[in-house]
Amino acid sequence: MAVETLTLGKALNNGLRRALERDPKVLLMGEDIGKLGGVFRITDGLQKDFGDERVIDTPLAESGIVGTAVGLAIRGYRPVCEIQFDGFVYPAFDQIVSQVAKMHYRSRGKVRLPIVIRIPFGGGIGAVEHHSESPEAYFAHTAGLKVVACSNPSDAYTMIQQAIASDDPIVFFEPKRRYWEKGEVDTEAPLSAAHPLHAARVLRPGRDATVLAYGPMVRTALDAATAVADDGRDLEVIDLRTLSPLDLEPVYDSVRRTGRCVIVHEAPSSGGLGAEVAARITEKCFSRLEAPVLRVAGFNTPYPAARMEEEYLPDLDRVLDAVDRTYGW
Amino acid sequence: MAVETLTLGKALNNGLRRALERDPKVLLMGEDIGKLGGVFRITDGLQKDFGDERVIDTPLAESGIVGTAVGLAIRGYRPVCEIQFDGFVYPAFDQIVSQVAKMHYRSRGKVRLPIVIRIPFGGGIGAVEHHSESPEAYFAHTAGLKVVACSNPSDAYTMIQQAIASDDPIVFFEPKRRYWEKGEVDTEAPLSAAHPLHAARVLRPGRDATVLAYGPMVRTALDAATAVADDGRDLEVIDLRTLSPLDLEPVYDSVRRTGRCVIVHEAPSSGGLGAEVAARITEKCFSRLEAPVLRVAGFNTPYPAARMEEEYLPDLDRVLDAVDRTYGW
Amino acid sequence: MAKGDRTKAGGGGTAPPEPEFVQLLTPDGERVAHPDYTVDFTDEEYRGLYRDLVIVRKLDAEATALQRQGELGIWASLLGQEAAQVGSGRALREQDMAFPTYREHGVLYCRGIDPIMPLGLFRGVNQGGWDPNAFKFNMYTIVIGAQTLHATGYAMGITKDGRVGGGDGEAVIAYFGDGASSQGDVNEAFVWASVFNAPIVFFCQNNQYAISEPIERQTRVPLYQRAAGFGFPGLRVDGNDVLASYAVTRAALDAARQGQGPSLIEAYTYRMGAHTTSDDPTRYRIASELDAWQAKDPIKRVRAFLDKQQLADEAFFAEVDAQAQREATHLRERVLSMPNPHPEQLFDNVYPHGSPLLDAERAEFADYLASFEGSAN
Amino acid sequence: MAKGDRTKAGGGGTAPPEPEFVQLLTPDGERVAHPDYTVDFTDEEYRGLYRDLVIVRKLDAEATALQRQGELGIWASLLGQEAAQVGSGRALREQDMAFPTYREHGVLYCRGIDPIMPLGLFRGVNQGGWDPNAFKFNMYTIVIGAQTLHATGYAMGITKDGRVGGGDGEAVIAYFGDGASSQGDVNEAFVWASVFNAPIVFFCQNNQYAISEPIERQTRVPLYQRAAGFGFPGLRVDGNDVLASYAVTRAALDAARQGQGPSLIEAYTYRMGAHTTSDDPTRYRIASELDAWQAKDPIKRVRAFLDKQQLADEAFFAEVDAQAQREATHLRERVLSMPNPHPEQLFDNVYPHGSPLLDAERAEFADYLASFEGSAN
Ligand SMILES: Cc1ncc(C[n+]2csc(CCOP(=O)(O)OP(=O)(O)O)c2C)c(N)n1
Ligand SMILES: Cc1ncc(C[n+]2csc(CCOP(=O)(O)OP(=O)(O)O)c2C)c(N)n1
Ligand SMILES: [Mg+2]
Ligand SMILES: [Mg+2]
Repeated sequence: MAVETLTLGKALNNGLRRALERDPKVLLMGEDIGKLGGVFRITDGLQKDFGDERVIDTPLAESGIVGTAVGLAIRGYRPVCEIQFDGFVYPAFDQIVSQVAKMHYRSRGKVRLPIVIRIPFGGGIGAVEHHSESPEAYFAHTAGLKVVACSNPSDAYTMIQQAIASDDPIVFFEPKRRYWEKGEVDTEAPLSAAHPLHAARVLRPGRDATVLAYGPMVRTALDAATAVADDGRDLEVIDLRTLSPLDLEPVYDSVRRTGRCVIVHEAPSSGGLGAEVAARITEKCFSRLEAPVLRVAGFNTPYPAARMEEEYLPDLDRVLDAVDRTYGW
Repeated sequence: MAVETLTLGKALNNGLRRALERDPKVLLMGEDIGKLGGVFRITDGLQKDFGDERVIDTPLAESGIVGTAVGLAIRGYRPVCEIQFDGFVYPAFDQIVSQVAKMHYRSRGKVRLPIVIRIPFGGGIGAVEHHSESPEAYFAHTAGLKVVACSNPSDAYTMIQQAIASDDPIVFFEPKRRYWEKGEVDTEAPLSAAHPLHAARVLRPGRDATVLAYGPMVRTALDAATAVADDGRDLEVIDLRTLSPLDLEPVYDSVRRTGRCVIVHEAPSSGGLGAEVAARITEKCFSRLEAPVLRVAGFNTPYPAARMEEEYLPDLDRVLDAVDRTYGW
Repeated sequence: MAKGDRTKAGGGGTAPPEPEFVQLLTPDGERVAHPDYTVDFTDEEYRGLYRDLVIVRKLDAEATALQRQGELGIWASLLGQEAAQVGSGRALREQDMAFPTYREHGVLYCRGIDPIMPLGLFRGVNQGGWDPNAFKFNMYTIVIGAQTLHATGYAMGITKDGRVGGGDGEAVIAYFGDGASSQGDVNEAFVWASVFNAPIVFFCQNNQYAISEPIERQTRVPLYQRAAGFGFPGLRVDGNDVLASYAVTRAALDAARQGQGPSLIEAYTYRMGAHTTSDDPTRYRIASELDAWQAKDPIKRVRAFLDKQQLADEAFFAEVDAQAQREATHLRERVLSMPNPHPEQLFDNVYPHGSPLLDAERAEFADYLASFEGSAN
Repeated sequence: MAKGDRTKAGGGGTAPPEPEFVQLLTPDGERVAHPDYTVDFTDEEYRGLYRDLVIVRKLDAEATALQRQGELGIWASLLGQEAAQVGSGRALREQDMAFPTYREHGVLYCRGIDPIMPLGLFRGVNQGGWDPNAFKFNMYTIVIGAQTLHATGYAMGITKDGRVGGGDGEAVIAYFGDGASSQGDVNEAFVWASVFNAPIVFFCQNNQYAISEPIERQTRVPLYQRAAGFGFPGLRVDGNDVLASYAVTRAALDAARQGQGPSLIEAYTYRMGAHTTSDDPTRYRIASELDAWQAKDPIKRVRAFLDKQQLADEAFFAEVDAQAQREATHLRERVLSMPNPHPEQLFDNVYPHGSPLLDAERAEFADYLASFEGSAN
């Protein structure tokens, strides 16, 4: 065991370093990831150590980044693309949805595209427009992609390595406002022993109600559980981790016990991931539900100006309010 | 009353013609919409009659089509963009999601973009890849856009005119495999008297279970209702028509009566519109539900080769199977 | 306040003059010289090119017929573009990689690939589904322009692998159409190829149309000129001249493999038929235009050349026709016997590592299908 | 088999020579002649340009200071680019329309717009939110390149409105950066502008960097050359020379308004500061580079020119500084007093025609907020 205390950002940096060390076919590509180390410094020092043939500052065009990654993958490379901010993934949407997602299917398994598309996502950092989006539902609705979100340094470190090692094309969401939060990371635990990439995880067992979250909202959900623990309400908190495919067995187990469920995300509720999770839970746990699965989410507006984001974003109070409401049904 | 029997395609053509006549600011833009009249002939004859300054064959690039439409709208025009096939809207995704959807919001109401983006969607025509997609959930999840789907000639005729007359930016889905189906259209009924654009419609009242559909699946749902009527099962069929914002009051009314609900669409189930509709119904009608809302949808695979599409697409049997299952809960 | 005199900026708006192109064989079958390009084929090789041209046209006609008979869902004919495809296709060296659109049946044939390979896509029994690396020929790409970025990325990989420099280096050819030149992706591919000095040849078949839209809807200057502004050379070739198409492509590929970076070739040609079998070109173009291009037919001129040079006799031409007919018949038979996929196959190969949700969906579907067995339904 | 000789295709890979540009005022403040461009300003106008330059730099510095003090969320400084912005901004005629990025504070100022206007965006109290048509100045656009298509569409609308031709015609200027030149959207804008002969000037401020990436990551030839391949003229101007920037922009806009179609101006300049206040340029560029550009400072040379030509005295310079200080202070005061939005405003203006779902959401939210009233929470 070599347990270090790392920020989530640094954990990702270490994970990327490990991946670059492990496999010479791994490449990092993106805007400003070289000397600058990325606007969030997630690739800090990597170009210096692995060279600009492996850590590549690309021209400024996201479709180009992902489109050339497809070609590099066909050639046998394992590109890891950084999208600078969530709101800038859309120019690459066509390449992701029509090419990255479909290539394995249309080639009847003959072409694998082990591409990881890293996207810092979500709000809470006081940014200007287009820098606080939560586009995960678009990708989770796209068959052929896998989608994951990490929520803490330890997961960040292992999940990024697992994603790069996987032959599935993966959209990898990073909770940007948690980049600076610290946690313990065992940097020597073998990857093979890690919690599987596409598996949810119960972070806090509880008896009374189930709270589901992923990415930045996991901390919020845990805080909510702590806040009500003293009042004698015992919340179970599950980090979904894999958004596509969903891993809901642990969720069903939980909801069958608690009968109450709240799902939290920053993306607008309509058509968000919470809808899918709620629909599935309702189908599988219908007779056990004491109340409908409630969603705490961003409102159905564009992401607002920074000085309104505190109200826009789900917080501890809104989570607790929803939990309360599941009791009043 | 001037009731004509028209195909859905011709009804759209007439509707577009009316819109061009009514307002000189209306422009049609797209690939091959001029002399060819569009690959589905929806714009047949319109360039001839309104000139190539109003019915514009554009260069081959969807981002360019939508992006220049934004500028034309700022200048005071009302562009109607044709995307040739569903699978080719993705290059325009950034312009749609980051510009078209957000401009009114970020300008605090000072910029209106009365843009209609027409998309022939769905499968069932034996096409090659990228020509049978159902991307509506991507747009319905995008705050700032409105999304509608027509299902029959009469609606097609009025809804396209309502959409063009509206100052909201609207993604307008056309069920391509129904283009050739005929129905009665009252071409002289005043638009102001028409069913509102953003309102669902009960197409067939029934007592036993509620079936929801939109676009191409409406016919399938109606066929299912007819098929079981003889067996004494009385299905209520509702055409959602507006996918964002959803108009679910008539649905809640229905489900509160029937206690059973099935929603049908071609798009993959995961993160599809059915998830949102199911989640909302469950929240509003929880105590009245005899069974969870069930979804009949495309499978969570890329759209398959044509010779498997019959199995991929929801059909009458799969709808009835789901209705049956709501009885067995 | 002030006056600005302006001679360099502004201007434009005037129609471009009919541009020059590289030509080595006139429509009448005259061999002409070009200062920069030549070919030096053996008699056998000249006859081989003729054979290629005739066969790819014949196979194409067969596919069109199969579509008309309902055996294919759609077909994108190469009629008129045989020389551009055979010329460029034969110019590829074995180690080179091609990224086609949906129309490069002639290139595919010249790569030595069985022409049945792409027909599953057009019949609707699969979506292509071959291994690009096994054939050094990527799957057909339908989304306009997308493959040019893939090709560029692949070419960047060649450089990373140290496989440029010297005559045995590798190079890539990316096919696209005149319409595609307007897509953002194609222009981004130009940026990347230039910045990374990628060993790639962008081969644009300007067949004058993007479905119904004439080239004037995409550009007001010749397309090959696009390259210079991205920092690499471009040239125009007579795309109906198989010799010139060969010569310029070979030279460009060799330059690329030797580390000289990307280039753009605009093959000036004409789509003699419909865009696809779903299209009706009579709605948007006049017969006389077609007639004018008939006179520049890519096969006729090679036959005239072989005749004049006495490189082939009637027996040869008859033998080629017979071979083409045989291959077409063979193709037809195999198309007709292509098995339909089993419905459950629709769940195959969504993910390399699978998905438990999808496995469950497949199992449910199998149960559902089984529930009909024995029933009249 | 055959040999292909190749002189035109291929090549490339060599670094471009330092390109020529249009210059009318040297870094030392010498007025130089150019065969195609000149300006003919009154003394008052020359002083006016100096005043603009000083004020926009001062306001910019004030905004940077405001950000450092936590009063703005972020700031994108124009430091170093004053001449390109004031020159092009003053070249606009009243009827012209500008589409900026997020950095065109100087252009905005020259349009006569109150510099407070964009500060709500940077403070985070709104997202811009002005009426582009009222100010003939579009909202700032952050998504790189997107506005070039909007500008082109707007310019197409000018043509449709019959507002080209003659001196009172309208024209559009679209601003973008060197990095943006790689985006598909920008190249598609070039295609559209060319095909529709739109009255637009593409004004690229090549400030040598896209955040940390030097221009070599975007192109290996000068950016102005991009235009020719799309069928319209391009030229490079000394972007640190306000006179030349004015002259070439005025000429290009006038050509556009008269129906001569689009053109591209590359203003060769330098971002003297950080990309934004969030950036740390010491990670990716060396001090000596900055020093070299300091010598080409856009303001110093105008001051030297005014001095040499005795167009202004110390009193004038002091008065300008005082005005700049006053405007900066005034700006600061108003930034500090910008009201925060009410939380419920986040539901405003999602749709012109509203949405019942959103109304319900807003009402629920209001109830929710009300539920805290009086509570300690
Ligand atoms: C992104 C995208 N938009 C639209 C289409 C529909 N489409 C298919 S082929 C075609 C025209 C292509 O023209 P060109 O690039 O000249 O190639 P050609 O077919 O003439 O060989 C169009 C518009 C598509 N396949 N992809
Ligand atoms: C589509 C998109 N991708 C990435 C970004 C992040 N970003 C903001 S500014 C910038 C660099 C822009 O460089 P350039 O075009 O040269 O303009 P400059 O900032 O130098 O004025 C980047 C990458 C963005 N805003 N939009
Ligand atoms: Mg073409
Ligand atoms: Mg720049």
